[in-house]
Amino acid sequence: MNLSEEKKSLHIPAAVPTTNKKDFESDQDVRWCPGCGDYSILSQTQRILPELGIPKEQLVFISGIGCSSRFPYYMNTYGFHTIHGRAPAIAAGVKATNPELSVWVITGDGDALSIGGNHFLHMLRRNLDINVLLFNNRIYGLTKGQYSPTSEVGKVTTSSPFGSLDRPLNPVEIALSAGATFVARSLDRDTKHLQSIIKAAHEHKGTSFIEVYQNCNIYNNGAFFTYTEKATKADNTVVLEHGEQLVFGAKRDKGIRLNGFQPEVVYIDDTSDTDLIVHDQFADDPTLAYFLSRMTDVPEHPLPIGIFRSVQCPCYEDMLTDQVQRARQSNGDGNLEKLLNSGETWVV
Amino acid sequence: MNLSEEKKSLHIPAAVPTTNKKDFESDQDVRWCPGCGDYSILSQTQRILPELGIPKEQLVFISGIGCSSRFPYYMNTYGFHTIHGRAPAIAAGVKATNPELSVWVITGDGDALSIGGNHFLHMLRRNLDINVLLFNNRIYGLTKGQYSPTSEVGKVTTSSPFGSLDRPLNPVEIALSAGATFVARSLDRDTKHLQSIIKAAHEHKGTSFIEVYQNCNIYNNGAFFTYTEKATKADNTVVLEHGEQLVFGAKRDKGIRLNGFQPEVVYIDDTSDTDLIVHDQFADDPTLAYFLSRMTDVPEHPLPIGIFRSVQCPCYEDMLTDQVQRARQSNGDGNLEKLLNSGETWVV
Amino acid sequence: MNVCVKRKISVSIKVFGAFYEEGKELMKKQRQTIGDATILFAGDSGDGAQTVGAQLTHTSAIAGNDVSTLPDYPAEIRAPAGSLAGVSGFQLHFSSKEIHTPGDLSDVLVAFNPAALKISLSRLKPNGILILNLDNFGQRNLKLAGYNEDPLEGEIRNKYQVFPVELTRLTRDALVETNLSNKEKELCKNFFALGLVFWLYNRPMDYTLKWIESKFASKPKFIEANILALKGGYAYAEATEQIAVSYEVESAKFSRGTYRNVTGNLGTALGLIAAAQQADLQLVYGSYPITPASDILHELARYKNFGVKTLQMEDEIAAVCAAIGAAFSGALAATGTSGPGFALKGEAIGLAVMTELPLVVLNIQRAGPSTGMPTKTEQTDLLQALYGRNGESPIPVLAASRPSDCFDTVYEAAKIALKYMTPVVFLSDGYVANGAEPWLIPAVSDLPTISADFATDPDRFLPYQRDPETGRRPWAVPGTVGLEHRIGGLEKSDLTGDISYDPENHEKMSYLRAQKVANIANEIPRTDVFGSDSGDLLVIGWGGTYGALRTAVSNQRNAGASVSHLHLRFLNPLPNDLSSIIQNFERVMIAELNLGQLNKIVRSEYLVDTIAYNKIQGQPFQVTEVETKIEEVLTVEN
Amino acid sequence: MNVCVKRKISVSIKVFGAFYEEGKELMKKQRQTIGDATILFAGDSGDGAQTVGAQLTHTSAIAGNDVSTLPDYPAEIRAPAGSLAGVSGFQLHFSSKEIHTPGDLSDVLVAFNPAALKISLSRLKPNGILILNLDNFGQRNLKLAGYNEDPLEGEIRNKYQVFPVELTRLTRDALVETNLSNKEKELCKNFFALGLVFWLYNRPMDYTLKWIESKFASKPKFIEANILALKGGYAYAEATEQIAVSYEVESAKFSRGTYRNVTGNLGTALGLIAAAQQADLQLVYGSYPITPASDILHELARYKNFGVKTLQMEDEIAAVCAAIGAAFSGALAATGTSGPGFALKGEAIGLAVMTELPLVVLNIQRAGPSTGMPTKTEQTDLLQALYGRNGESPIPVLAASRPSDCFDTVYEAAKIALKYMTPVVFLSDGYVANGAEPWLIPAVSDLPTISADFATDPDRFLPYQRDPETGRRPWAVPGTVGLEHRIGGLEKSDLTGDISYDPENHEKMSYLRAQKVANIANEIPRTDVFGSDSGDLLVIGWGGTYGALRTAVSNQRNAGASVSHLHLRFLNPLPNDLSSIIQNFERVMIAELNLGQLNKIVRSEYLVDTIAYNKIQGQPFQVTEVETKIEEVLTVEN
Ligand SMILES: Cc1ncc(C[n+]2csc(CCOP(=O)(O)OP(=O)(O)O)c2C)c(N)n1
Ligand SMILES: Cc1ncc(C[n+]2csc(CCOP(=O)(O)OP(=O)(O)O)c2C)c(N)n1
Ligand code: SF4
Ligand code: SF4
Ligand SMILES: [Mg+2]
Ligand SMILES: [Mg+2]
Repeated sequence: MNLSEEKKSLHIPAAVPTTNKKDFESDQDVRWCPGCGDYSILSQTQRILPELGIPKEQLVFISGIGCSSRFPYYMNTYGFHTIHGRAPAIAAGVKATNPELSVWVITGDGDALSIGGNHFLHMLRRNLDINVLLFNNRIYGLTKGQYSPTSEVGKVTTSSPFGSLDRPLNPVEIALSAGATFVARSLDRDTKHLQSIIKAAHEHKGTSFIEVYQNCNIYNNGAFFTYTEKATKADNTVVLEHGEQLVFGAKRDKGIRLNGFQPEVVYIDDTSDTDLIVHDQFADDPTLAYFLSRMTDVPEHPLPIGIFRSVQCPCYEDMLTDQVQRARQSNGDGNLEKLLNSGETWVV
Repeated sequence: MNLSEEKKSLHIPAAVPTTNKKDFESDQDVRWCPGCGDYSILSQTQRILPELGIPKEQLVFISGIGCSSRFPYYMNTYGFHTIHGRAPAIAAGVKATNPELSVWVITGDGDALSIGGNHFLHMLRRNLDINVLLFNNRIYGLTKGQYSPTSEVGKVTTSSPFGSLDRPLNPVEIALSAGATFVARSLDRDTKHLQSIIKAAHEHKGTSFIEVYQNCNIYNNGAFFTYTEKATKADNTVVLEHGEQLVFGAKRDKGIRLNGFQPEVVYIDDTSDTDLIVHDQFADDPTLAYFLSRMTDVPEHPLPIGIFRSVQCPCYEDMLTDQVQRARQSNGDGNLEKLLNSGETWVV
Repeated sequence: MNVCVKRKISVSIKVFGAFYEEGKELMKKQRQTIGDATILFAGDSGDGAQTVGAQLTHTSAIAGNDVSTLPDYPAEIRAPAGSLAGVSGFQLHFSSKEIHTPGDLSDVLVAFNPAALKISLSRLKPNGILILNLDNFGQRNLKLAGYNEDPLEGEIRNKYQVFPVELTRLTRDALVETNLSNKEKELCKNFFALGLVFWLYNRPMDYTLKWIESKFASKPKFIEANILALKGGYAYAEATEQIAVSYEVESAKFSRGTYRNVTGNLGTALGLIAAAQQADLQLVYGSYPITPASDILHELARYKNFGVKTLQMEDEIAAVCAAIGAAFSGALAATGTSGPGFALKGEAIGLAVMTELPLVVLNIQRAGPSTGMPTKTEQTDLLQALYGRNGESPIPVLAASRPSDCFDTVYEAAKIALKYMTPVVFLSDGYVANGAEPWLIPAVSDLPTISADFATDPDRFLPYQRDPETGRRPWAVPGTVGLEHRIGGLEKSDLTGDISYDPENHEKMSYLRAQKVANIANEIPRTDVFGSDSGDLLVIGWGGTYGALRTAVSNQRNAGASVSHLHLRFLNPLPNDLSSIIQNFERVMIAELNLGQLNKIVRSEYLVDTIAYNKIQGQPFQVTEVETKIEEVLTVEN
Repeated sequence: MNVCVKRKISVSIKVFGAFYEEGKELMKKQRQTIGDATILFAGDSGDGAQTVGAQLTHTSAIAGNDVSTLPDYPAEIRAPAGSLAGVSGFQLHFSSKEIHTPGDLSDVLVAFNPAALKISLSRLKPNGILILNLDNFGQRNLKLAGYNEDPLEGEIRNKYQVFPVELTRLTRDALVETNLSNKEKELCKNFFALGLVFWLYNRPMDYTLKWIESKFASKPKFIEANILALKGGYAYAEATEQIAVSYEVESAKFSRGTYRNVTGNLGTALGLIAAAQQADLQLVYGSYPITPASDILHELARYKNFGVKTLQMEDEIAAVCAAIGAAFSGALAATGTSGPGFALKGEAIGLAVMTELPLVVLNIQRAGPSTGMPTKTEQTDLLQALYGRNGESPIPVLAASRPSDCFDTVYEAAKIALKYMTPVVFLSDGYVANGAEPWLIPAVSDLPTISADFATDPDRFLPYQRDPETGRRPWAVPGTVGLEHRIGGLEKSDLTGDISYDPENHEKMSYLRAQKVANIANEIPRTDVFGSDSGDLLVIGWGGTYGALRTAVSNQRNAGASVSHLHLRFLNPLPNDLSSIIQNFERVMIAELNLGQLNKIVRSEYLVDTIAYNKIQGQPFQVTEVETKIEEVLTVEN
């Protein structure tokens, strides 16, 4: 009797069969530009999924429109390539209907923060247990390279030949302001980090938001190379780890200290005392997270990557289910005959 | 020769004729429920306008849909009662077309943060020189009392008989995250304060955002009484004044101190030393403003009213005008004949 | 000056009580039996016209009359007391025969203040009964209503039977022994007025007495007070010399069964719940409040014990998208709104067309364009429902014809959505939504079967393989083992559902989508023509004009005219037999509350030179105006 | 195996140069004069088919031919090299006569790889010239294209004149003396191919030589390289025995004047700028990128020195709203998008209808429904343009018929918007937008006058008082002393513009708004019928089908058929004379790239039993298929 037969005979429910990356690859040709950062994000997702142990029929990937939003076609799971900006609302409908599903929203900087900005805010405040990956390439890729809401001021593109005028939005900051319960940032080119963040997002109960810096090698090549490439990465990023001091640098010789409400970079050596900021991703108050989010694209400060915030808060769908159950308890299971005959009736 | 005749004869341009409140009142009957907080906000606006010295033909009030959005009808200025949630976008078109105009957006919590949330964000990040008054009554007034994006969790309304599930948005926090350059809060019932904030908003160059707590005595009566009524106001609000310590209380015996990233209320007496937070509305970094914004509806903390943030930053319409001028300088004034005949042409 | 009127009548409630209880003996006044009556209560929003209107409706319905109502709320914002903008009206028509409209003009107008008089007088029949609250006819109120002179001094007394009543004072007097404040006492004056009307139409008070008891259970002092006011009004009517005649409206002949009053919005909500229950599905309703659709959200939100999930979303786009997500996940999904909100949903409805998901979209029409007149009724969204999306995106469209028809129509819409895997538009309008009438409650066992046919078999599963009969694609919901697949808004390959830019495939899919909707015509029962199957004139209508058209045609037929009435529930596809029916008539008139939308479709479809009869005033048709039009058309014809 | 082909031709550029320079002497090959030619370049996105297509277009236009082009981009995302999804095509038709289409089938197909061959071969005429880059026909590429066997081994050689050319190697060889890397050299192979085609059609190289110089000014090494490749290709064609015949297409007879090539989107952008300049207004364009409309935004963004302000907004709703704000403030306001974005703008367009503000709304249609096939063309938004809003909200709709017509049509749309104070929809489509053809540049002094008539006089100013002739209301912009007033989406009182819920007023205003749009029919010049004014068949079209319909009808007339062609620019209102024209024909056929949208309107309007001729494949009509249809109809007819 082999193990699985034994299990059956003992009536132990069969564990979810172990899966591998291939199981999550659909039969569709992947159609991004060669070299696009989207490939890596897809791969990291497919690589980490087997570890999460979710049966693939329980997985739903929902996207809007954009290069990034092609993602669901490449996943051998349920998928919905919806319309521009609306994936969060569709995902809310999916999750509210069936809270058992593992729901993932795939979006771009234009999809989530331009046309979809409002749904993005409201998704976060509702805190359904959904995981959101925002592929931020700071450009509209699919429509051939116009500036996006995360593009830097002065960006010269087809639609802004004299430079764009709109100040960029910071996705992490916006997410925090909407009350997001899990907010993180990772990089297309840091495969291990990205995998670990995806995993943490999945494990978080509530809406988990991940901003992924993604290279669009066609329309915005190298936008993040300072943060992703070997030569510059260590000195220009700081990896947030809960309970750890904010230390960074190729030689890990720099740290971040609080100066009033301002961050200050200080050099450290083994002997120096450590009034460095200690990261607390579980802090109830988001002020620290805000403070860290502001260290984005400030030349003197390293870019934080990792989990800014991760707090527990009831999920919309759980409260909804709870209301349904309580209503059933107090009013009894819905009886259609009774309902139709409620109110003032008379017989003829 | 009286003074004004003298001015004329000296060819000094006649100053804007002084106006009074009546000049800004239109001939339309004001149609809010008796007792509605909207009346006061209208009055304070009409009272302070004469002080601002803007000729009334230069004034444009633009609103969406909601009780509050009826406002423009009552102003004897140019006015546009648009569609639900879209006033910010229409205002952007107005201001970009004619930067000379003094443009005011009037909106409600539903109008600005529900259907209009995205336009609200993008208006703020563009930083056109527009003044925005958000009448926050934490309810949908016009449609008869459903919960709004600023309603507290668990609110029982017609559309949420078992209590609402969505966590509220904090308008001040959202505005800060969108990069708003002027962010303030005032109260319908604090007439002087409201007037002073409206004036400051006008004087600020860039998008000025004011959240006004407004009582809807029909559907959400008393939502803000703790902050507006004599008995409780002093102990439950702290008035932000630039350069001043955060001191409050009927006896002005309480202050706010920083504890890590958390606010802490401390009792003070004349002799105690003062490590209280000093308000800096001009701080470049918004962390302090965020920190203050978080003191909203926290039972132990007073509610900040006043100006959270006020920083200088180029306005969209100025940069646009500048691009137009520079284009004219470098390419010459547009010549239609030349334009049509540009590119490769041939003669038959 | 009419002395009889201004003479102060001082009566104590004790006396009234005695009058009432011994009423049968004392009744010496004339009593007249009539076929039907129309009553209009009008006053400030605070006057309680809606409340007593509803009481009279229920009472009449329970007394066996057919009833039809028309509430008329003031424009959105609560206007100052006494102003024209603040007038709220409630019109009720009850009858001993089957009726279809709340009546054109009313027999009785109860005007609580001058503004109400000003607004509503034109809706009172010549020589009708006009009851006024004299206490409100002071200078201030007259001015607010725009009267320069006291209207009671003028022509009015020649044209109507005017009964000015000191409603406020009399109510206070009737309540003198309660320990309510004066203000509180005055709140009860609507029940005093109701008492008057009850006497006038010889209505039993039991229903209202019970209602008052349960309504004010938590404020017992108001139970007593309102009962005193009601009985006081009744007794006053009996006592005063002003009112000489009372009327009797006998029971109507109804089909046997249990009845209740239902508004269109309530019927719509119940129909959705019933469909979900019968199909054994969750009902998920995504919505964003908007007049006059909000009440459906409010109603549905109450039924969590039926597993109904209402999602109040951030806007109409999110609302329809949440519903699409729910449809994808296996719920009976619906979204509801009114015209401007429907305009916003167009793009997403297109997604539901492309992904072929079942979805019911409610559009409770109001007067447009743009914000228009939100509280007024209109039928101007038919073409929007048909064409308000990019690309060729065919959608079935059904319209409810009256409050009691909403249940069946929305139930049918849901059935079609599930059977054909398609979004379906359900049209109602402000008039139907807020109007009320008796509804014969169906037995659950009599409801048509609805089923949700989920795909479960992974063997040769193809997401876009169609059922040969209906043209539906399979409904394979997330969570089903082995059916993992991807859908989206890009054109799909036939069978596989993979993205396809192939020209022939696109053409094929376009026709398949069109054919699927066309197939629904097979669902439509034989079209019912009221009147003869052929003749001089066929009046075609749809939606909320049913009552006025049916009554007008019926009246005209009784008067000998060769006219019939056909009312469409299905606007897309049109019934298969419509073409042949039309051919049997000399002329076809299409009557709509718009500038001729169905008219365009019928002309294009059947190449028939129709007469377009349109009204676009934010108001329903009146029976008399329809009759006049029919006469006019038939005269020209002959 | 064809030995002649696989024989390696080794030539050095020196030799080529000699050949070329002494070309005139050496030209011994046959030369044939033909009327027109159609060339299709197809390859991977990176192969530069679009670039050389454009070069051949300009060269032919300057040489005096009439030209028409059809670029065909791959679906949105850049697919892997060599894949079917990544194929990009550019088709050019040039002629010695006036032409209207880029040609159905091509005389020459240049296929840069097997995928391009697979996708495009069906568009090559029987016995047409097929030039292949043999170097790309390795196993890997064949497999990517889905060929199991080498297609060159099969039937193909019997059906076409196949010229496999080692384009890559020959280009490398031609560039051997440059110091480019191999990869860089290969980039020039499209110019080698162009050289081949230049020789084939005896085209002058001057234009392209100049273009290369200016284009690569900053990368001089590519100037030399591309010139060498171009001349190399030319010389190779001359030298090789493969190609025996070259062709001559003589100049076409054009109206006198200055010409340039214009795409539809460029013409649209220029038309808007011209209208604003002539009206002495700022042009404010609110937009959100979307295929195929984005290029208009890109183009307009370049003209800040004309005071053009482009506002890239956060979505389509914000884009139209910004434009409405601009219109309110006195700019010539426009907003542009494609179908799905247009669906989102419906509610706001309704606001512009109610507030009667001048606004041009561009909808560059693409294949739907939903996201559909974004890069493909279609005419499926006509009904959406007419009816995609709540309420009765009439709007004029104009459609451009070809790239060179966009300028005039959008100019007229702007003129109407300003003259009538109304939003106007301008329809174009992917085919018109991306296609290019010669455009006779108008003299600015010949442009119709446009004026912005601002109200300035406070005396008796009423915001909704209408001009008796046009029905327009005054345009009173903020900043004007004494004209302070309020507008909005609620129904307006006639004259004053105050909010009004009055039933009669609403009806009046509804008719006034409808009448204003109907009045625009007075602007429409006499409708031009191509062919006879009466006959057996009238083909009616609109928008981008102009060329195919005109050519087909012209061909059929030449063949003796009694058929005429009428092409509508105005879809709403329709021209006054359309009714009488239609009556002069036995049959009317309405040809559209949809399932019959104009057809519905014409049937409803004129009660004529039209023939609907529809194609919905994301592709334009082909002349031959239209001809076949005409023949079929006329046969049935007789
Ligand atoms: C309603 C609508 N408007 C516009 C578009 C065109 N559009 C498609 S994707 C996109 C932006 C894509 O940018 P982003 O979200 O950053 O995705 P990326 O392509 O960069 O991954 C736009 C404007 C559309 N498809 N639908
Ligand atoms: C497109 C659209 N959707 C919905 C509505 C209905 N509606 C009008 S105002 C409003 C919300 C009003 O709330 P808020 O903005 O807070 O204003 P308040 O009335 O409280 O001042 C809603 C849902 C509408 N007019 N248009
Ligand atoms: S355009 Fe940019 S984002 Fe889109 S697939 Fe190509 S590289 Fe990636
Ligand atoms: S409903 Fe509320 S917000 Fe609206 S007017 Fe009345 S009191 Fe004011
Ligand atoms: Mg992007
Ligand atoms: Mg509100």
